[in-house]
Amino acid sequence: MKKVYYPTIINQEEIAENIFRMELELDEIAKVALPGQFINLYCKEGENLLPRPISICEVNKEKGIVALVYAVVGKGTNSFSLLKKGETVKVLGPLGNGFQIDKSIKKHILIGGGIGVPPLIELAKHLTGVIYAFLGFAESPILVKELENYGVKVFVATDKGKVGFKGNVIDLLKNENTSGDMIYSCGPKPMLNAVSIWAEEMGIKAQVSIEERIACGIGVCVGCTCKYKKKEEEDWENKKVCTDGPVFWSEEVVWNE
Amino acid sequence: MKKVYYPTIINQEEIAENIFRMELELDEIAKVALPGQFINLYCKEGENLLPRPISICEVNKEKGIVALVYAVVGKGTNSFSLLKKGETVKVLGPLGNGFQIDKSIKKHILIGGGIGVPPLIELAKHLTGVIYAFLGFAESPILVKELENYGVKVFVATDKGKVGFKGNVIDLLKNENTSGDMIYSCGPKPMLNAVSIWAEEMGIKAQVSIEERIACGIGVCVGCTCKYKKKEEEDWENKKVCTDGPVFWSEEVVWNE
Amino acid sequence: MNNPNMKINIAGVELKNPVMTASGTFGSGKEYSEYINLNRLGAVVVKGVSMKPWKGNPSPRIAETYGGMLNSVGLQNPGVEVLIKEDIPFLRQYDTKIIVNIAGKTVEEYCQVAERLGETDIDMIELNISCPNVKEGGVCFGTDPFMAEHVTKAVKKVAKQPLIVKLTPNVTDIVSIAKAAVAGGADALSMINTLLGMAIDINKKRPILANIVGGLSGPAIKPVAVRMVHEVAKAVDVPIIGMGGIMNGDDAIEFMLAGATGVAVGMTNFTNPTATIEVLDGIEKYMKKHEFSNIDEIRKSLQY
Amino acid sequence: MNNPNMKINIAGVELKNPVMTASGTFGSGKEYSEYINLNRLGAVVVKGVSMKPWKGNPSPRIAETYGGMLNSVGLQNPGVEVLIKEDIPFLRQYDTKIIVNIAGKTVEEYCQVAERLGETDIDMIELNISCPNVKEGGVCFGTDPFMAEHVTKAVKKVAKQPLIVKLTPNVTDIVSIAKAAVAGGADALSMINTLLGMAIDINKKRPILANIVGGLSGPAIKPVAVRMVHEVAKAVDVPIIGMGGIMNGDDAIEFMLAGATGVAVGMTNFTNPTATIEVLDGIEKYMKKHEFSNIDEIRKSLQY
Ligand SMILES: Cc1cc2nc3c(=O)[nH]c(=O)nc-3n(C[C@H](O)[C@H](O)[C@H](O)COP(=O)(O)OP(=O)(O)OC[C@H]3O[C@@H](n4cnc5c(N)ncnc54)[C@H](O)[C@@H]3O)c2cc1C
Ligand SMILES: Cc1cc2nc3c(=O)[nH]c(=O)nc-3n(C[C@H](O)[C@H](O)[C@H](O)COP(=O)(O)OP(=O)(O)OC[C@H]3O[C@@H](n4cnc5c(N)ncnc54)[C@H](O)[C@@H]3O)c2cc1C
Ligand SMILES: Cc1cc2nc3c(=O)[nH]c(=O)nc-3n(C[C@H](O)[C@H](O)[C@H](O)COP(=O)(O)O)c2cc1C
Ligand SMILES: Cc1cc2nc3c(=O)[nH]c(=O)nc-3n(C[C@H](O)[C@H](O)[C@H](O)COP(=O)(O)O)c2cc1C
Ligand code: FES
Ligand code: FES
Repeated sequence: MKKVYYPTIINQEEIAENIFRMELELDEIAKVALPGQFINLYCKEGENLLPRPISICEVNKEKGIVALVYAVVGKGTNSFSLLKKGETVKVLGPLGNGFQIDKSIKKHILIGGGIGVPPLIELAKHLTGVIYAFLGFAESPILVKELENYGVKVFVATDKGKVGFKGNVIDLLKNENTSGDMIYSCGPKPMLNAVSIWAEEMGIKAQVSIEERIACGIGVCVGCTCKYKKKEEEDWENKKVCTDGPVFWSEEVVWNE
Repeated sequence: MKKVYYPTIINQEEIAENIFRMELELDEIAKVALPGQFINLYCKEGENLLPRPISICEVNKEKGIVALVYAVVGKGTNSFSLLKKGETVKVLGPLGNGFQIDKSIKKHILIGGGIGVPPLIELAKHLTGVIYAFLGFAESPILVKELENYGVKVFVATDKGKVGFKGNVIDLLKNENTSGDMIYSCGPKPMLNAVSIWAEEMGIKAQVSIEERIACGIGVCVGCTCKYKKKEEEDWENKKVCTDGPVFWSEEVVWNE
Repeated sequence: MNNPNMKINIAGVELKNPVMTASGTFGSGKEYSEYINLNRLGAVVVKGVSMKPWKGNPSPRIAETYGGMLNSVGLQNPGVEVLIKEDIPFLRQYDTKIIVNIAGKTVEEYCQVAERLGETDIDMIELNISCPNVKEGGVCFGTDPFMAEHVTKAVKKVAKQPLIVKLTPNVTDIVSIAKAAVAGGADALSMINTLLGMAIDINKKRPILANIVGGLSGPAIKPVAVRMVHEVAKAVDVPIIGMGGIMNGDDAIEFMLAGATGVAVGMTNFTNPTATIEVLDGIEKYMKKHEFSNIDEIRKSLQY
Repeated sequence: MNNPNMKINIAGVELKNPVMTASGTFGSGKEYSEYINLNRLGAVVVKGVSMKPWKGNPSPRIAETYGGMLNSVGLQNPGVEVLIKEDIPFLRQYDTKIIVNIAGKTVEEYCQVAERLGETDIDMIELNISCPNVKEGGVCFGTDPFMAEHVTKAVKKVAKQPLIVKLTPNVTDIVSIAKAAVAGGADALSMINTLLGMAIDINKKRPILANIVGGLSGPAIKPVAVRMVHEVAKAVDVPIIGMGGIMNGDDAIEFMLAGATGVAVGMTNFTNPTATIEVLDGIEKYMKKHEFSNIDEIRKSLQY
């Protein structure tokens, strides 16, 4: 039987302004998690009952550790940031389908926007061949070193060019004359949409990890839908971000929302 | 201006099964609190928004400490019991009117039932003359030593007679042929009603501290009413437990509810 | 003390205990069967189903609120044929009753679904009258006694299984709607559906839900639900299935004391996948503590 | 950036800012004047007052619920004469508007209170139509468009001050009641009053409130309140004072985006005596951050 976990926080650290890295003692999930999967993190009971979906940033199978990296953007993430080492949290997972990994692919392009970067770390560990990462941030980059540690060649863009390239990640991709065999992308929807357009232009297949508001996280409530093209039809159907995704093929997503 | 306090818990201890003593660093309240007054203790925001009224058990003016003794009976008191030394709580107070203290009175009878005993401690410190205390409990007495430390002669009754007299506190009073000049009483309403009847029989004036559900605690919401006899009329009026009480003259309370 | 008798009877159907799932919050049970033993449930109430597939509303469909949530799923469902082909056979593997919640935009559509289900072995039908009546300008069937009675009567006529009518709380007088449903032939009532609510993202200055408004569920609404169950239980003779913010056994007991025969767990499934089992265990514990040997006694024991 | 203009205008009365107190949750201001500076409030809305003193309901009158509370105070008040003698002179010491909430069991009684208040210098009257109409078998005035219009019209006729009508949310169609109140002459609307609810003590097996049912307030009801304000704001032209679970500036902004001109803080006063000031400061902070120079712009800026 699957179950809810109450892991202990073994580390919590503010790695950049309002961005935290939390390590959980969570052997069961560390053992089986795939890159691109997420967990439901719950607030203490009270005002905020719904789970916060957070991507698995990295796992350590041997030590049984799951690392998350999250931005404080609202009440839930703020409450997580106040938790201290030794306290426990309520977790459901691993949830969703991760990135598809094809061993025959040799040149990988990771594209991350802001707080979409975390799942790319675990992904990089699973890929073989050459890996490029193009990361876009508003101001301060995160997790660059971590990616480089896994042999990834990282390019950074920031809105005002304070660090790296000045502009967005698509401009950066074009600027670098990037090419490759598969795109893996995570970030805000407008960025994913732009990635999707660029990928089509370039004729590269792209996987995009999409965010939507979650209630159950296990495919029950039909709350987290994303419009998906039906094969060989003009029509579309609803896919569930939590169980059909969060990773989808960019060419099959209906972007014009 | 009055304000809400966020004192630090400097001690928290389970003094009997499900009964806790909490000490708060609360100079402002310690300085001014009178015996019989209470404070509003708030839960962490979330499910339980209303305050829990808790009597001031004892204050240490010099050290600026307020001590509370409370029973875990529901969600709020349970959440308080989980708080640890060093954590803070939200407090409003001191609230209500305490016991009336008349220096000319020489023989005092304190009557406490269960978790009604705590306010009698601070009261005992303020009384001069001979003080008797008659305390009734379901099973295990609390705060007996504390009262004795202030020179109170304590008599205990328990329902099954495991400790002290077997029976209720009224039986105990009668059994001891108690007499005196003023009664100060705190406990469940049926006990207070019985005290009121006994006091009338004995011709002793009695002050009773009455419990009612509290929303504001400062006399605004009119939620905590207690029926009170109108002087020289057959009619009654509503008094507020939080600001007119919690201590009332037993002869003026309308008991038949 | 012996284990208390927790069996309940709704319109001739015996449930092993009063704990059910609220429609739309349990899918058709497959996902939660990985977390709990479905055999322990009194009944599984399947998500709302219509004749043809419905696409529902655009995303976002979920908004969190204080002690609750809004949803604007809009009754997305793959249609009754998929339910019959995939979900019913799955649930039939378990020793629990199957109640199918049905949706429609016209009286005819409701009837078609009920008729089609009559050819199956499901145990009961739950008629969700919170849907908009397209022929009456989109007014919700369940907000008007006349329409409520009319649709109940029409479905009752064609239904092979006992009929539960599920009431919406967004009405001035829930008793009049309850009586209308009973007059129309309802064998039982379930209540409450969600309260109509709205939430706004003040930074984006937009409603959070693409549909603007949605249905409020969760513990925030429990006092309204308990009040309505209490009012209706005094006014009608059919059994009531109570729901709205049930998180644990104590909450369920509150509904039973208010007059409910059965109870259903909704939103709490999302926050706690094993909630139904905890509710069941909690009810049993309460019965033992308060020396109830029979679950029906609870319903009759409220004092004033 | 300059300080934003927070002045609002309701029926010709200018308030220095949109923050008010919800009737019945602030007494007549005396108690809270020890915690906050009343001069900072847009208006103080005084507790409901009737012609003669009312004793209200028996205790217990308060029950806590998840993210909210029930009250069954039953409009206990010492009558309009005491209000005029004690409370108004007290409030007049402050530079804030005085709005008096009035209660009645008959149309005549409402009118008497309004007439009597006409002899005073209070700034506005708020007509609480959630009271039961004793002549109509106790049906709440505010649940029927006809009665709502009738009582509004009658009070408007005798009122010397602008008239706010306060709506109850316990209705199927809040817009129809709002329109009826406006047709009856309401200069403004305030909403929402409490939702009818109930809570049961499962150990004592009794309703917690002596009155059995009570009014639900607090953050739990905010989504219902926001939805209703939004619906009504689209349908009527008079200003709306929004309330229901406001705890901070963000909540207040949500009501304004939904269409409210003013906002009122209710139950939160109990849990946080300085809540009104925090709401005010929160609104100002939001305006600066989002570059609103004028409070009225907020109300017009919801996008879909
Ligand atoms: C599959 C998936 C993976 C994610 N991984 C990460 C990650 O690794 N790191 C990270 O910082 N963030 C991640 N997010 C976004 C994260 O879930 C939200 O930032 C978070 O839920 C905000 O919660 P809050 O209480 O702080 O904000 P609030 O605005 O107070 O939340 C209110 C409600 O809205 C929901 N919500 C708000 N923003 C989002 C959002 N962007 N996506 C989904 N739900 C939202 C919340 O879950 C909650 O129910 C992920 C989202 C998804 C769907
Ligand atoms: C003036 C006064 C002084 C008190 N002093 C003490 C004391 O010194 N020690 C102590 O242990 N208890 C005292 N009580 C009782 C104490 O307030 C309740 O036991 C407590 O509020 C229960 O909260 P809960 O969340 O644990 O229970 P729950 O039942 O979960 O509370 C639900 C709601 O009911 C209210 N409530 C429940 N029981 C009572 C009650 N008996 N009186 C008032 N409100 C209640 C709670 O405040 C809360 O709003 C006092 C009560 C009053 C009125
Ligand atoms: C996501 C979601 C979907 C729902 N779908 C349905 C449905 O299809 N049919 C129905 O009658 N009720 C539906 N409901 C209402 C629930 O069955 C239940 O009546 C309501 O949520 C109150 O219970 P709760 O507070 O325990 O969730 C839905 C509720 C939620 C939260
Ligand atoms: C204890 C209490 C007393 C109230 N008394 C009145 C009243 O006299 N007149 C009135 O119109 N509304 C009254 N209300 C309703 C509030 O003014 C307000 O409309 C409602 O509580 C919703 O706001 P809130 O959620 O911020 O409390 C009362 C509410 C409470 C909690
Ligand atoms: S969150 Fe419930 S189906 Fe995806
Ligand atoms: S608790 Fe509000 S008046 Fe006493």
